Amino acid sequence: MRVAGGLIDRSRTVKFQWNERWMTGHPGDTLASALLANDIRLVGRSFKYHRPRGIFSAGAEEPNALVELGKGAAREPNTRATQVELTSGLYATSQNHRGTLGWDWLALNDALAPFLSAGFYYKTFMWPKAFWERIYEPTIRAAAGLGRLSGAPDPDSYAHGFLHCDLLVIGAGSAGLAAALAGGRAGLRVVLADEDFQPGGRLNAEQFEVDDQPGAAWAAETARLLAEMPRVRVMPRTSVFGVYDHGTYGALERTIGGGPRQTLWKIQAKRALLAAGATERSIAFPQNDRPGIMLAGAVRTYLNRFGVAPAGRVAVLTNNDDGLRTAADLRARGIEVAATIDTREGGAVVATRGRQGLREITLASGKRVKAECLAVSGGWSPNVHLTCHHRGRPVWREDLSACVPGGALPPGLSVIGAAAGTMTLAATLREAHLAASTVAEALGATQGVGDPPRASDESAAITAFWHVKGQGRAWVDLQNDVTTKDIAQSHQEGFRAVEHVKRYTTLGMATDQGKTSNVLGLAILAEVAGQSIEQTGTTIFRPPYTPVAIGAFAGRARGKEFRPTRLTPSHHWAAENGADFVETGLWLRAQWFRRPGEAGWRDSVDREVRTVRSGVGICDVTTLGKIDIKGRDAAEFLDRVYANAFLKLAVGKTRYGLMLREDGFVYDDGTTARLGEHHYVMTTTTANAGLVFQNLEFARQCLWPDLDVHLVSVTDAWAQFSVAGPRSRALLSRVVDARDLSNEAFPFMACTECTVFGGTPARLFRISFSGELAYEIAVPTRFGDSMIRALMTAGEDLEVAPYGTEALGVLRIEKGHAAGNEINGQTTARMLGLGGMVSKKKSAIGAKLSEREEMVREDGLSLVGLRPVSRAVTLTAGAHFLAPGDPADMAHDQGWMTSVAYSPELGHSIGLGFLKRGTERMGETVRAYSPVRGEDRLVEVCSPHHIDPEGVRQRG
Amino acid sequence: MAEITLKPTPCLGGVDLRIGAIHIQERDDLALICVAIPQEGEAAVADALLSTWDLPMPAPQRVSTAGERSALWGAPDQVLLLAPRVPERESEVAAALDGKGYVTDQTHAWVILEVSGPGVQAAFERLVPLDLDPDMFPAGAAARTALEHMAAIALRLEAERFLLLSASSSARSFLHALTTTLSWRAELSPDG
Amino acid sequence: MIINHPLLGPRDASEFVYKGDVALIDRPDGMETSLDEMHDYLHLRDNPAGEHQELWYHEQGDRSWLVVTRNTLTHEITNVALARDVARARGRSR
Amino acid sequence: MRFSALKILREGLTGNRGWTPMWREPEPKPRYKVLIVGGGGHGLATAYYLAKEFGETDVAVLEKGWLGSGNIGRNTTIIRSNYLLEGNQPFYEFSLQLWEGLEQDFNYNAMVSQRGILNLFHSDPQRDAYVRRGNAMILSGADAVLLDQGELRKMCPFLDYENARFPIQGALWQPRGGSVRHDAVAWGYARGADSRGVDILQNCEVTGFRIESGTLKGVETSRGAIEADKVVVCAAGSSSRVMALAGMRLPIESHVLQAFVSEGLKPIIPGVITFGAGHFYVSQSDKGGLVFGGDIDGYNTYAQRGNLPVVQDVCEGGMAIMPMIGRARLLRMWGGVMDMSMDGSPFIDRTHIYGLYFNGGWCYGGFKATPASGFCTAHLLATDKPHPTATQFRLDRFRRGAPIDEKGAGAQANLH
Ligand SMILES: Cc1cc2nc3c(=O)[nH]c(=O)nc-3n(C[C@H](O)[C@H](O)[C@H](O)COP(=O)(O)OP(=O)(O)OC[C@H]3O[C@@H](n4cnc5c(N)ncnc54)[C@H](O)[C@@H]3O)c2cc1C
Ligand SMILES: NC(=O)c1ccc[n+]([C@@H]2O[C@H](COP(=O)([O-])OP(=O)(O)OC[C@H]3O[C@@H](n4cnc5c(N)ncnc54)[C@H](O)[C@@H]3O)[C@@H](O)[C@H]2O)c1
Ligand SMILES: Cc1cc2nc3c(=O)[nH]c(=O)nc-3n(C[C@H](O)[C@H](O)[C@H](O)COP(=O)(O)O)c2cc1C
Ligand SMILES: [Zn+2]
Repeated sequence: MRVAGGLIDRSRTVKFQWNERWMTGHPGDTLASALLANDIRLVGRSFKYHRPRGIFSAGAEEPNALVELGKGAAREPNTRATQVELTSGLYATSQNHRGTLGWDWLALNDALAPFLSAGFYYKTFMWPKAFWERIYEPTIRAAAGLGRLSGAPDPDSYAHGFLHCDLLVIGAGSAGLAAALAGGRAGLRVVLADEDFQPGGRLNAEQFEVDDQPGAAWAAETARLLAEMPRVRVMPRTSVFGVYDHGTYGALERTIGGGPRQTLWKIQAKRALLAAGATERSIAFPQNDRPGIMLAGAVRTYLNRFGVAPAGRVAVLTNNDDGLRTAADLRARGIEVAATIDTREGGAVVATRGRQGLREITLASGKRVKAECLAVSGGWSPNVHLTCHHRGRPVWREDLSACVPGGALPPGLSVIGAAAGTMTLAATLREAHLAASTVAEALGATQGVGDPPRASDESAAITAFWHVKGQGRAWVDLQNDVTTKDIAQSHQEGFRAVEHVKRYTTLGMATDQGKTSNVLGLAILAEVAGQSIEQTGTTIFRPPYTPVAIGAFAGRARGKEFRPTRLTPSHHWAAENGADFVETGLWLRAQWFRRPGEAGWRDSVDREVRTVRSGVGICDVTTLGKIDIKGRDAAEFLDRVYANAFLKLAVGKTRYGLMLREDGFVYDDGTTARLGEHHYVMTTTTANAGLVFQNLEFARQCLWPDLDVHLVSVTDAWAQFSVAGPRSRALLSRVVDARDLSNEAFPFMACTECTVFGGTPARLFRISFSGELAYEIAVPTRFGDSMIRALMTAGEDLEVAPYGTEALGVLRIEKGHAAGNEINGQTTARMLGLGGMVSKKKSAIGAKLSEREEMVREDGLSLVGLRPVSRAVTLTAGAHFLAPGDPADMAHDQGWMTSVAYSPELGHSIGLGFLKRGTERMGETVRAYSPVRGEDRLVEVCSPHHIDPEGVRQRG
Repeated sequence: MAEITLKPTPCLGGVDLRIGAIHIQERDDLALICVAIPQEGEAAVADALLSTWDLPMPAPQRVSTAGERSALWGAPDQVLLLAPRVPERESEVAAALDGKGYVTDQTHAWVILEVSGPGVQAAFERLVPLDLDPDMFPAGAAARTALEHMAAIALRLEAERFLLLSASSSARSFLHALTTTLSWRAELSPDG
Repeated sequence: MIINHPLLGPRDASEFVYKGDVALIDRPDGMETSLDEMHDYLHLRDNPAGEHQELWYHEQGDRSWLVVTRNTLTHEITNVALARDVARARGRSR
Repeated sequence: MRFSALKILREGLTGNRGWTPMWREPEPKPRYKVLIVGGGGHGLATAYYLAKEFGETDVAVLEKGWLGSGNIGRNTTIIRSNYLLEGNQPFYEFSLQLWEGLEQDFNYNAMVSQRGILNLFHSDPQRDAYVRRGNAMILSGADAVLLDQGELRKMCPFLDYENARFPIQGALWQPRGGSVRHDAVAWGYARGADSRGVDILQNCEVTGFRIESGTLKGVETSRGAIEADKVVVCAAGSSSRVMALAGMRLPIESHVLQAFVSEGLKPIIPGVITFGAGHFYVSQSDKGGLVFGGDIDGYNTYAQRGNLPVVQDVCEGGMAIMPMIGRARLLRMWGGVMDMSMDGSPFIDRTHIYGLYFNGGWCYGGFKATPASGFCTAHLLATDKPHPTATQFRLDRFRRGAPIDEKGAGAQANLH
């Protein structure tokens, strides 16, 4: 219910829906405060027992009030109502119940609780064996889980951002504000981030004064001052979720008013101050989980910040002075305090009543007290999380009954305020001011930092008190339903290490990561084990501090923008001319060009292949990696990185190069052309372009740093076309300016720089992948579109036609050229029949290790051609070879089919494959067995050069 | 075939658009020539640049400018020259260097966009990983980096005027990343 | 992770490609190298828990190979040098 | 103590007071026949099978922390036998068969859940490679099904078939693949070994080896020296560190692999799904969390934690194939230190030191191997011969030129 005061804007009303009911709140409310204002107490169900639950806290630590926010594709499960800023039209529903929130069938689990104790599932569901996947597990799964994903693509967008600063201040409570102020005054570049939409932290929740103003007013004023400083950036709604290496912090900003839904910032900070405050924890007592049982500090937050009282009658249970403030603040607002129970005076709560909302508590004395809310304070735990992200462990401080940051903190990070265990205000402000001044000094700032804000210290005395023994279950982890008994049982069963207890009981593994329960759990374990909390240790904190949407981590890299798309220079022309495109790495390439009347892709491909074999075809081969290699030692360099000899390649000549990895396996292949005395251009496969470049750089900088050789990637600089087929010379003669292309003047493997179409610079290579008379011609990229059009016009009477990657594949399979399917990183030169190319006269990369015994076995695999015994049959790749009559098992496996194609020239299906002792087995029949495709064919082993084995055509 | 001549097509069709207060323009008028410096040849190359065009060798991450020519630091043994595009630019540079450096025309490997207007630096926070604070990255600074999985060079001309370079083949994806960023900026801060 | 490039200053490690132990610079060149030497060079690693000198390639930058001295327990980086200089210092030349 | 529904019923009715420790906490004896260094999955499974299958119970497992604190306790729990190469496939198939009978075998419910694993393919060459692999699986007695896009759609309607940058064409499906409750595997093996007499010594770090003229005599530990006839090192990510104590350098680098879990969600993903054009794989735990991962960070480390670029890369992969997870929140991220070998495949072998054995090089795939690795290591220790399914996991295979390189990435550890 609403009471007076608070930081909400009562002049305006915000309408929202809760479980299909319209309600109202005010700007400045959270969903949780608005629900409490509307007297909603039951908001959710627990994970395991489906116990009725209410709002427990007022922040990131909330274990109970998880809701589904929004509808349709925008539905966001597991959202903490305590952190949702109330906006007009907000739609929220409760989750994790079968039936209604009030009547949840799965609450049956609660009745079965004695049989569902820690780890029960490890001990049963084993019989009968087949029932696990079919019955037990589906049942368990359906009951487990919390909220529901929509199943539809997330409709929103997410950004990544990059910030750089001198000082990152995490948390804008009293500590963070004071630190940012000092840092800002010193002239540092400061980022101040707080996950709340309202700066101020606990100052907004308390009745403290700073600099003689109400704390909340001071906070608002300070935030405004900071926002006006040009080098300070105040980031509300921004949670710093992780500390990564070398001063990198991950932060998530919820944007409002347009732009991406959230921005994931990578903040690079020279120094950081963690001012994350502390989180209150509960006390374990019987039935301590009912709606209405809340953290005492949260009750103050609702009262002082939101002007909401959780109930008309509130009892307070505390082990420290801070809890007593709740009683005082309640009284000040005229709320009845039904009882103030101080464990330091022997007080305790031993039982509670009220299934869907607290009605009554029983005190240790046996006295029953009517109350709809019980405010509990078991003490405060500093928010040390981020200090542990480099796997440091906090240390126990007996005087505070809390863990404080300890050990080696992430370099550059210091801690101030309640997060550091400084639990009182004046001390916090001084500490924060000093810390920021120290940073300023260390970073060489010269401007003055001013004086620290003034305040007085409140009392914060505490005497540890963890749990009330008694009848009934006492909850430690509210969300995962871990009780004190579970912890004891875990210990009893041998799970004694704190990390074992966590994993066996699931303590602290829920969406709140045990923010309110971990320390309590530790204390109880210590008690059971009869050891100190220090000896017990803590579990490790991991990022993120609060859960972060997966979409935010992905940013905009999704859908078609998952990775950049590279287009070939002839892309637009191809699209206009019926091309279907295929992804090859990041490139989109024309796969084939449909023509009217062609029934399917095979028609188009067959036609394109025939065009190349009988006329002239053009294919955009820009995607092949191209590297300009220059320098006095370029030849020597090439000779070391290629397995075959390169020293003697003449200017104007091109050579096929075989590149091995240092381990002797084939890495890549391509041609390298010598265009000038000190100038070569190397081509690589499309897939390996980047890797080869990197390896060449390694060789040049690290292996032979004094060779004069220079590499420039020119893949994107040249639009390159293969012009292939018997009529290619005729076509190119019309294209290339003033150059004799006759076989004598420009023979197979010749290359030159030239011009085309009256002056456009070009590179011309006479190389052939198709086995036909063929050339590759390159022009500067921006001329590529014009070039393809010009080539088509120039070759119109020659019936020139474009061909795509599929025809390219057919052509090379017909010729027995290895490509990606064969050169997959597991292939030796020997397997490809290229063993002879590996020069024994030099120690080129890979040469030595290519000689290892298992790689030169006589009975190894070798590349062969295959054709179906029954020619009408279609071959498919991936089939394994077996000798006819052998059993189909691994022991009799003889190789596999790497590539297949339909050869229009031969009129049947052909293949390439690796076969044991393949070269010796020409003419033999083997089985091509492909059970996943349901195929079993007889194939005949033949030369991989299905067409023109002597290579006459390409030289003609 | 004398009747056919080839015409260059700008990578992004000469894109020229405004998003909010920010202006994006394809700079298809620039040439980019890479000069590799031979072993022990740095002084000679520096000499040639200075004597021919008055261009000092740029320091790492910096650009030196003389008239309409600029030199960008590319790598320990590489300088990139940026100048108005004319067909003979590569041979001009080669002639000036006269064998003292290895010259490769990289004009066509890159697309160049000029992005300017109030709030550019702020908008780039959601795109460019570099620290663009004017103290760190003043006018005349240039750096290579990657953004949205694409290689890029960012060059600052003025406080709120940048050149962004990226691979010509993925120019469309690059533009998409840029325009999305700028529209977010426009939504979040309509006045720049 | 941030690598303080000796020429370019601090850069995010995501701009780099990692190769491994700096010992990969010490390739046993030459015809007389034995199979065993080559095998050990390529395959065996100290893989220390502590200080590690390693090769990183600034792919999205100036394409320099760097030698980074980094602690494999804490990730602390204590030195970054151009690999070319390191290679020369280790006696490599042409 | 035998576990059953009946036992739970009885205990539930009597206040759960009768449960006893799953394992003893014994003091180290001065001498054992066999010492196993590393109380992870492989060490514990080795102990279990040594005792159960080979009758050897004079065994201790030495674990430097708490049992299961290594990679067994932090992996993404995928089991499968969808390997390609003959050095691997029969071994992983053997392992899968052991998984299938495991719970009944050790009377502990490790929740072996064979809900299938899907490897998506996005191009024709990739499909061909999967066909080859699927056939290899069938040839070694495993199951494999090639799904086209239509069949896949029925199983996973939520994948992005329309707008994906790399179109989802289909999948290679292994119906018998799935996931297992990882911690329970360690606990189940530990309990099974302990009850047969094996000593499990936690907080017992091996700090040195006693080797005399090429023969192993025992180990030094943080709890004193222990003698033994045979010692096998199953230290996963710490392999190099431990073997260095015996003067050995390994073809292994230690790298971090990160993993992630989302907040709990109602069931939405069947089985395991693996992206074929990026780094992302996912399954849903019994509790409802999406458990997912991707590539290693790629630099040598022993730090059990990684950095943001890989987190982003993995989530990008997730969004690329299933954009419905955009609003699911990542709850926790962690890392484990991987023993990345030079070909991506493991070792189960003797060393040149008599009595010293090595099990390692499991990379990011050793969880599924746990039962077979334990069995085969036990076999090797007990018989001094490799188990028939593990004959190629030899330390000298690089010298011989016989790497088992599934990816074809060559001798660079972080590429596997
Ligand atoms: C994030 C992640 C995801 C993974 N996902 C999968 C997956 O989906 N499927 C799959 O098959 N595999 C997966 N793996 C790999 C798998 O977890 C490991 O390969 C496997 O667990 C390694 O074997 P282990 O269980 O014996 O190792 P560990 O559990 O690491 O055991 C080694 C033990 O040795 C101990 N030790 C080390 N040094 C010493 C010493 N000096 N003295 C005593 N003890 C010592 C360690 O403390 C540790 O407990 C994943 C790994 C990670 C990290
Ligand atoms: N008596 C006690 O036991 C006790 C306990 C806690 C706080 N306090 C009071 O609070 C004062 C301390 O103030 P303080 O500034 O240290 O804490 P605070 O709680 O006032 O402020 C912490 C702020 O950090 C934010 N935050 C936490 N983690 C964050 C993250 N990862 N990313 C972004 N923002 C994050 C929170 O939203 C909050 O606004 C004390 O001096 C005392 O007056 C007292
Ligand atoms: C399959 C699997 C599921 C997990 N599910 C959860 C979970 O639901 N909640 C949680 O907090 N942690 C979960 N974790 C992570 C563990 O809490 C822990 O981070 C991980 O085992 C690594 O250990 P460490 O963080 O202690 O180093 C899960 C881990 C695995 C391997
Ligand atoms: Zn990204």
